[in-house]
Amino acid sequence: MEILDKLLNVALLVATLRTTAPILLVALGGSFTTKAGIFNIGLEGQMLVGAFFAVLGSIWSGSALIGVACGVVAALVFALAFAVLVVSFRANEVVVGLALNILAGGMTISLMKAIFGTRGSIVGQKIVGLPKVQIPGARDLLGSWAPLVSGYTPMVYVAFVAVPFLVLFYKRTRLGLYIRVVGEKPEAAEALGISITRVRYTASLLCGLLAGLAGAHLSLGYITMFTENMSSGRGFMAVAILIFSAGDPLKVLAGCLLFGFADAFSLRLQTFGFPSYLILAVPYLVALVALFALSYRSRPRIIRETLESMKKMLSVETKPAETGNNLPR
Amino acid sequence: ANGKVSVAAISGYFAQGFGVSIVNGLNKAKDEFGVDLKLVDTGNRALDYEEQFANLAKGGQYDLIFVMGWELVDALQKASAAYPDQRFVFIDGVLDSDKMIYANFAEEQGSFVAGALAGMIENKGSAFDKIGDGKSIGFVGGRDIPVIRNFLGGYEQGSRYAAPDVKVNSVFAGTFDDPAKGSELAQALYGQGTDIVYNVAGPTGEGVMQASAAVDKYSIGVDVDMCASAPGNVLASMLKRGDIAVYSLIKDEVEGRKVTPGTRTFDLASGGVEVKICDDIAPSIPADVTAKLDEIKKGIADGSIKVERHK
Amino acid sequence: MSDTSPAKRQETTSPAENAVELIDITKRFGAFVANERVNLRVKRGEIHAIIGENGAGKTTLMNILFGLLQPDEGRIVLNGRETIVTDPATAIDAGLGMVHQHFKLVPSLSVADNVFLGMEIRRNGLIDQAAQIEKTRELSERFGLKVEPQERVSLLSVGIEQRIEILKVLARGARTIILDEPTAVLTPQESRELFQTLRGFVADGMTVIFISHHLEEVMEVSDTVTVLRHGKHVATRPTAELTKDDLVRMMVGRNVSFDRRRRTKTAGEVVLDVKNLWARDERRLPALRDASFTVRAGEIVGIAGVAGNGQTELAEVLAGLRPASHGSAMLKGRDLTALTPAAIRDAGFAHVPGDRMVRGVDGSASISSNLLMGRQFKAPWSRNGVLDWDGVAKQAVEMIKRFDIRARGPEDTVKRLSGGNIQKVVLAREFTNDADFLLIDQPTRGVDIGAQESIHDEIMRQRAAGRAVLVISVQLDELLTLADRILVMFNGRIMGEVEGDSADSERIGMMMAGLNASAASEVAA
Amino acid sequence: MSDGLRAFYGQIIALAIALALGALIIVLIDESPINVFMTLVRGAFGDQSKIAGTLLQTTPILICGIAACIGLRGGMFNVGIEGQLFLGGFAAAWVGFALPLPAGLHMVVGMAAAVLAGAAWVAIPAYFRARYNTNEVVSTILSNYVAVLLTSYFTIFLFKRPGGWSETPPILPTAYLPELFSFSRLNWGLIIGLALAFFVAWFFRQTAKGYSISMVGSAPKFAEYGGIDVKRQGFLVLLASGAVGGLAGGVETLGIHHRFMEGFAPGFGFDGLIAALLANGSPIITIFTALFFGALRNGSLLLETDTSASREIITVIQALIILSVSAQVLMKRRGDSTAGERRWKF
Ligand SMILES: Nc1ncnc2c1ncn2[C@@H]1O[C@H](COP(=O)(O)OP(=O)(O)OP(=O)(O)O)[C@@H](O)[C@H]1O
Ligand SMILES: Nc1ncnc2c1ncn2[C@@H]1O[C@H](COP(=O)(O)OP(=O)(O)OP(=O)(O)O)[C@@H](O)[C@H]1O
Ligand SMILES: [Mg+2]
Ligand SMILES: [Mg+2]
Repeated sequence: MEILDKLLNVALLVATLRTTAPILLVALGGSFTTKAGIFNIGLEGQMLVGAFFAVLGSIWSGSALIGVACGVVAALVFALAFAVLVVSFRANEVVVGLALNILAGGMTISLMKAIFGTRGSIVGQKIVGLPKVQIPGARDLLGSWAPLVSGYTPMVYVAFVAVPFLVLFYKRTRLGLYIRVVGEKPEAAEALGISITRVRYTASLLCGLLAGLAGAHLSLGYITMFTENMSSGRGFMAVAILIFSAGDPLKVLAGCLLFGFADAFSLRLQTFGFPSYLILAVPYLVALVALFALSYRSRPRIIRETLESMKKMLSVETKPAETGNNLPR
Repeated sequence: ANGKVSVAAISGYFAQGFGVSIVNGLNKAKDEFGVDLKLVDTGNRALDYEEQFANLAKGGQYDLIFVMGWELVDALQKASAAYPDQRFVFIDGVLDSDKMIYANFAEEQGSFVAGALAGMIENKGSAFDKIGDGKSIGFVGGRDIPVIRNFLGGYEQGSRYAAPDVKVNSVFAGTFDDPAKGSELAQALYGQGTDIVYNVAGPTGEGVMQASAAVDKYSIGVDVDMCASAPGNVLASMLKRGDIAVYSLIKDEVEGRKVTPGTRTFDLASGGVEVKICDDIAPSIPADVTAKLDEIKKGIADGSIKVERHK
Repeated sequence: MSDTSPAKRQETTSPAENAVELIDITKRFGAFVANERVNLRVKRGEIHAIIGENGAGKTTLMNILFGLLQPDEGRIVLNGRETIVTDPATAIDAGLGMVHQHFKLVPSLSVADNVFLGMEIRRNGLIDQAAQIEKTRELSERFGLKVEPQERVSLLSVGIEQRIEILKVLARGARTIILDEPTAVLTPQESRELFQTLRGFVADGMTVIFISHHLEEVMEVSDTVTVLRHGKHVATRPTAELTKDDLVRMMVGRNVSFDRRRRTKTAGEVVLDVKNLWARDERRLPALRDASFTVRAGEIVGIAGVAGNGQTELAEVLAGLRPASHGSAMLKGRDLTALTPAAIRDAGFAHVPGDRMVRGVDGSASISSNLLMGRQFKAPWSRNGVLDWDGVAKQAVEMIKRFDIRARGPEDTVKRLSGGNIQKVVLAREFTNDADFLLIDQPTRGVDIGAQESIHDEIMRQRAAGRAVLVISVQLDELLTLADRILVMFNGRIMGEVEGDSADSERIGMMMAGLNASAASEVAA
Repeated sequence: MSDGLRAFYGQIIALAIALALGALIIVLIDESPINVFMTLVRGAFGDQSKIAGTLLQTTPILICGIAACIGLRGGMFNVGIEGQLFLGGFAAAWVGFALPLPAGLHMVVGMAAAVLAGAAWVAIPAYFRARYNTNEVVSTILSNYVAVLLTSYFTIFLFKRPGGWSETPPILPTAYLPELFSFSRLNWGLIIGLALAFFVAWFFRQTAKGYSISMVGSAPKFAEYGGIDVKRQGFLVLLASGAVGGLAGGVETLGIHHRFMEGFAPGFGFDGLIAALLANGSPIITIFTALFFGALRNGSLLLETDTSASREIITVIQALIILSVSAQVLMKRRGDSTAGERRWKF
C-alpha cells in the first residue's frame, strides 16, 4: 500500500504530462504529414535541429522566444528539404526521412564544434530558457493538485491546447480538409483542382513547425541545454504513435499519454530495485501490448461474433413480413 | 615525429563527462607545448574499431596514442601486437599486456567521499537547508554498465561508512544522451524524499543538475566541475582528472622523460580524483562534516579504509 | 474523311455556337499513340455521345479536354476562346465539369463536403457546414438528384455516388458536362433517371458529352455521335441519321449481332448446389440471406439485381473470399464454405471477379504474370516449384491472340491497358482453367461492343463444353442474351427465378425493385 | 532516351550534386575537396586490405538489406531488422560460448540459432500483422528498443564475462565463421550474403512460391482471389525477413567479434533498409547499394585519420549523397498526374 502511495500520486501525473508534452508536440506535427499521406520518419531529425538552433538562438539573442523561433525556422528548413525531395522529386520517403535524421545528427555536432569548439553539450548561463507559467489562482483552487495545471513551461500548454485546435482544423478549415483529402483520395483532390503538391508542401511545413517547437521545448523548456542526439528516439516513438492513430489528433493524444505514463511510471518503478534494462523496456512493451490488444479487440472472437450476428439477424428478420424464408437455426 | 611531439587520442566518448576532461587536457597540452594533436572519434560500431586503429598506428607518426573506452580493448590489443613500436596509453583501466601505458583512475575512491558527504549532509535532516525528514540519498547512472557500477559501489560504501542509516536509491537512465530523462529520473527520486542525488550520466546527468535547481534540492556532479550548472543546488563535484592525466603524460614526453610502459594511478592520494565542494556551498558545510571528510580521505590514502572496486 | 464537311460548315458559324472544340489533338504514351489528330466539335445545348472500342482513346481525349493530361499537339477552344487547359481548375473556370469513369469521391466525407470540396463555403474562416448542407439540398432539389447531404459517402451505393459527382459538377456552375461511361454501373431504372436529368440540363441550355458502350442509350438520348477508332476520329454525325448497325460498323469495322443466344435444354447433372446460404457484409449486417439455387452442367444461370443487393457477397462466399455465416454451397459434393480459395479452385472453380482492378489483376505486373495467377504451382507452368517463364510467355502470346487483347505483348503492364482489355486478361485466365464451374461477375462491365460479343461467344463456348456457368450482371440485357435461367436478387434475397426464353424485363425489373415473384407477375400482367 | 538510361543519368547527376555540396562543406572546413575525395577512395579501395575492409563493412549492410528486400517484396515493411540483428547476434554468441560442439557443427548450430532468434523475435509482430492486420512498422520499431535493452540485460546481468567489459565470454574457436584471407577479418559472411542475394533474387523471379509472395506484396486482394493464403504468406515473409536479420547478427558475432557486446552494431538495420529501398527491393541491386555504403564507411574511417575532416562532417556528406541519390527527378515524366503514385498506407 505504501508502495502504491509512493507510486501513484499527483507527482506521477505531473511527470506524465511533462514526459508526454515533447512527444505530443512532435507527433501532432507528424499528424499533418500522416493525414496528407506522407510517411515522415524524419521527425527525429527535425526535432533535433529544432532543439539545437533554439539553444543557439537563445544564446545569441538572449531571448528564449527568439530561440524558439530559430529552432522552428531550422526545423522548417529540414521540412522543406523533405518536401522537395519527397513531393517534387518523388524520392522514397523512408530513405529521405532516415537520411535527414543522419544529417541532423552530423550537422548539429559539426556546428557545435565549429561554434563552441567542443563536442558534447552546450550548457550554461548564457542559454535563456523558457520561464515556467504559473497559473494565477491555481493553488487556491486546486490545493495540492495545482501542479497538475500550473508551473509548466509554455510549450507543454501549447502541446495540449493544440489537440482541440487540430481537431477543429481537420474538421472545419479548408486546409485541414484538403490535407485529409489529399491523404485519403489524392485523385479526388486533383480532379477538383486542389494542388496535391501544394497541400503536401504545406503539410510538411506545418509538421516542421510543430517538430521545431517540440525540439525547442526539449532544449529550452524541459531542460535548458543541448546535447548530441538529445531527441533520443522521441521522434521514432511519435512515428509509431502516428501510424497506429492514423494521425487523428485525439488518438495521437491518447497514444502519447499512454507512452508518457508508462515512461513516468517505469522510472519510478526503478527506485524499487528492478533491473534497469528491463524497466526501461516497459514503455515500449506497454505500447506494443496496447497495439496488439487494440487490433485484437477490433476483431471480435468467433463465438461473440456469431452470437451477435445471430441476434442482428433475428432483429432484422422479425420486422418485415417477407416471403416465407426460415431463419437459420 | 621530427622533433615535435605528436599525439593522438581515440575514443567514442569525447562528448561525455570524462571524455570532455580528457579533451580539455589534450588541448591544454597542445596549446602549451605546441604538440600535434589528432582526435579520432570511433563512433559506436564495433566493426570500425580495428580499421581505425590500423589507420592511426600504421604511419607511426604518433608518439603516443591515448585510448579511452573499454569496448576498444580488443582492437587495442590487436593493434598493440601488430605495431609493437607504437606506444598506446590506455585510460581508465589496466590490461594484461605489459607493453602499454595505463592511466588508471580510482573513481570508486572519489565516489566514496561523495557518498560520505551526501550521507552526512542527509543525516543533518531539516537542520540543514533543503534537506527533508527522509533518510535517503540518490544516484542516477547513465547506462547500467560496470564502470558506472563502480561509481555507485564507491558511493554506497562511502554513505554506509559515514551515515549507516541513510539509504541509497539508485536508478539508471539507460542512455548518456537524454538530459530530459535525467531530469525526470531525478525528479522522481526527489519526489520520493531523496534530498541529494549524485549523477554519473554524462549529458543525461546535466538534466539531474537542472532538476535539483527546479525542485530546490541538492545534486552532486561528476567528472568535471559542475557547480555552475545549478548554483546553490550543487553540493560538490567528484572530479575525475583525465585532463591532469593526459597533460602530465604529454608534459613528461615533451620534456624528454619518455613515457614508458607501466601503470600510473590517479587516485585520491595523487589528486587524480577529488571531491570539490562548490564554493557557494562550502561555507555552510558544518565543521564536523569537513573534519570527517578529511579523516576519510586520509584513511583511503593510507589504506586504512578499503574501497572495493566493482567486478 | 467523313468529318470534314460538318467541320467546315461549323467554322463559318459564330464561334460561340460550339461549347467545345478540340482541334488536331495528338497524345502519345511513349511510342504508343492514344489520340492521333483527333477533332471534336460539340455544339452548345446538345447531348454529344462519344463511342469507340476499348482503348480507342475516349477517356484520354476527355482527360486532355479537362486538363488532366497535356496533349502533345493540338489546340483546345472553349466557348470560342482558345484555351490552354493546364489543369482541371482552368477547365472548371471555363465552365467544364467532368464525371469520371471511376468516381473521385472522398469516402470519409459527407455528401455536402464532397459536393463543395474545392469551393467550400466559409464563415469566419471556418467551413460553414450548415450552409453547405443547405446548398446541397437546394441543388439536389433543383436538378432532381436526390441525395441526403449529411450522409457519409462510404455508406452509399454507386448510383447515389454518381448523383453526387453530378452535383459536384453542377455546384461549380458547369455549363458543359462530361460523363465517362456514366451508366456502366447503373441499373436500367437508374440509367433512365440519369438520362432524364441530362435532358433537363440540355433544356436549360447546358451541354452534355458522354462516353458509352451501350448503343441503345446512345441512340436514345444523344443528338450527335462521334466515333473514335484506334485513337483516330472516324466520324461525327447527328444521331438521327444513323442506325445502331451503322455505329457498330464505324466502331469495329464489321457487323455484330445482338440477338438472344440459342438456348439448349440439355442441362446435365447439378454441379453447384447452394442451400440456405447466409453471409454478412463489412458492417457485419446480413448481406446475403438464405440463398438457395442450383447450377447444372451445360447451363448458364444469370443473377440479376441492382448493384449492392448481395451479389458481390454471394460471389465472394462461393469463391471462399468471405465466410458464410450459415448454409452450404456444394460443388460436386464438396462444400465450398469450408474450403480455402485455393482448395475451391482445385475443386474446379473459376471466377471472374466483379471488381477487376482490385481482385482480378495486379495492375503493376505484366500480362504474363497476371495470366499465371492460380496455376503457378501446377505443371506445365512450374516444375518442382520452379517457374517456366518462357512457357508462360508463350502461352500468354496465345491468349492475347485468342482473346484479342490489345496489347504490345505479354510483357506489357496490365494497368496500361484499357478497361475492356484488362477484363479480357481476366477472362483469358479463368476460361482456360478447365474448371467445371465458372462464376462470372459482370462479364462485360466497361467492355466495348465488339469485345462484348467475343466475350459472350466465349461464355457460350464454355457452356457448350459442358461447364456450369453462373453469370452475375447488373445489365439485364446481357442476362437476357445469355442466361438459361435468371435469378433476381434484392436486399440479399433471391426474389424469384425466370426462364431465359420467357423472361421479360418488366417483370424482372419489378423483382429487382423488391417485389417478390408472384407479386411482380401480377403487376407486370 | 530509354527509361533505364534516363535513370542512370539521373543518378549520375544526383551524385554530382551531392559531391558538389560535399565539396562546398569541405572547403568550409579548410580542406581540399580533391584531397578529401582521393582519401575517401584510397580508404575504400586503396589496397587489398582496404578493399577487404570495404567488403567487411558491406557484409552486414548487404545481409540486412536482403532482409529488408524480402519484406518489401512481400509487402511487409520490416523496420525491426536492427532488433533481429541484436537477438541473432546474441543467440549465436550464446551457442558459441555456452554449448561446446565439434568444429564445423558448432558454427552451423550458432548460425542456425541466429536465424531462429531473428525469426522468433519478429514472430509476434508477424503473427499480429497476419492475423489482425496490426501495422508491422509500429510493432517492429517498438520491438527494436526492447531487443537492444533485452540483449544488454542478458549480456550484463546474466552472461557477463568476468572481469570484462559489457560483453559475453568469448566464443569457442570451433564456432568461428572461417576467414577468407589472412590479411583481413573478412569472412564467409560475405559469401553468405552474396549467395543469399542471388538466391533471393532467383527465388522471387523463378519460383512459384516467390511469385506468390510477390503477388501478395503488390496486389494482396488479387493474390487472395488467386488462391494464395495471404495471411500465411505475410507471416512467413516477415519471419524470413527476421531470420535473415538474425543471420546478419550471427555473421557479425561468429565472424568478427567472436563474442556479443552490448550495443555493438547500432544502425546496420537502418543502413540495410536504406540500401534496399534505394535498390527498390531488388536483392541484386542491393549488393551494389550496400557496397556503395560499405565503401563510404570504410573510406570515411581513413578520412578521419588522414585529413582534418571529422566524423560528423563525413556523416553529413554521406547523408547528402543518400538524399540526392534518392531523388528520382529525372526518372519520371513530368506534367502528368501525380495522384496515382504509390503512397504508404496507414
Ligand atoms: N487549390 C488549392 N490547392 C492546394 N491548396 C490550396 C488550394 N486552395 C487553397 N489551398 C490551401 O488552403 C489554405 C487556405 O486557403 P485560402 O484560400 O482559404 O487562404 P486564405 O484566403 O488566406 O484564407 P482565408 O480566406 O480563410 O483568410 C491555404 O493554405 C492554401 O494553401
Ligand atoms: N498513362 C498511360 N500510359 C500508357 N498508355 C496509356 C495511358 N493511359 C492510356 N493509355 C493507353 O491509351 C489507349 C487509350 O486509352 P483510353 O483509356 O483513352 O481508352 P478508352 O477509349 O477510354 O477505352 P475504354 O472504353 O476501355 O475505357 C489505351 O490503349 C491505353 O492502354
Ligand atoms: Mg475509358
Ligand atoms: Mg472504359
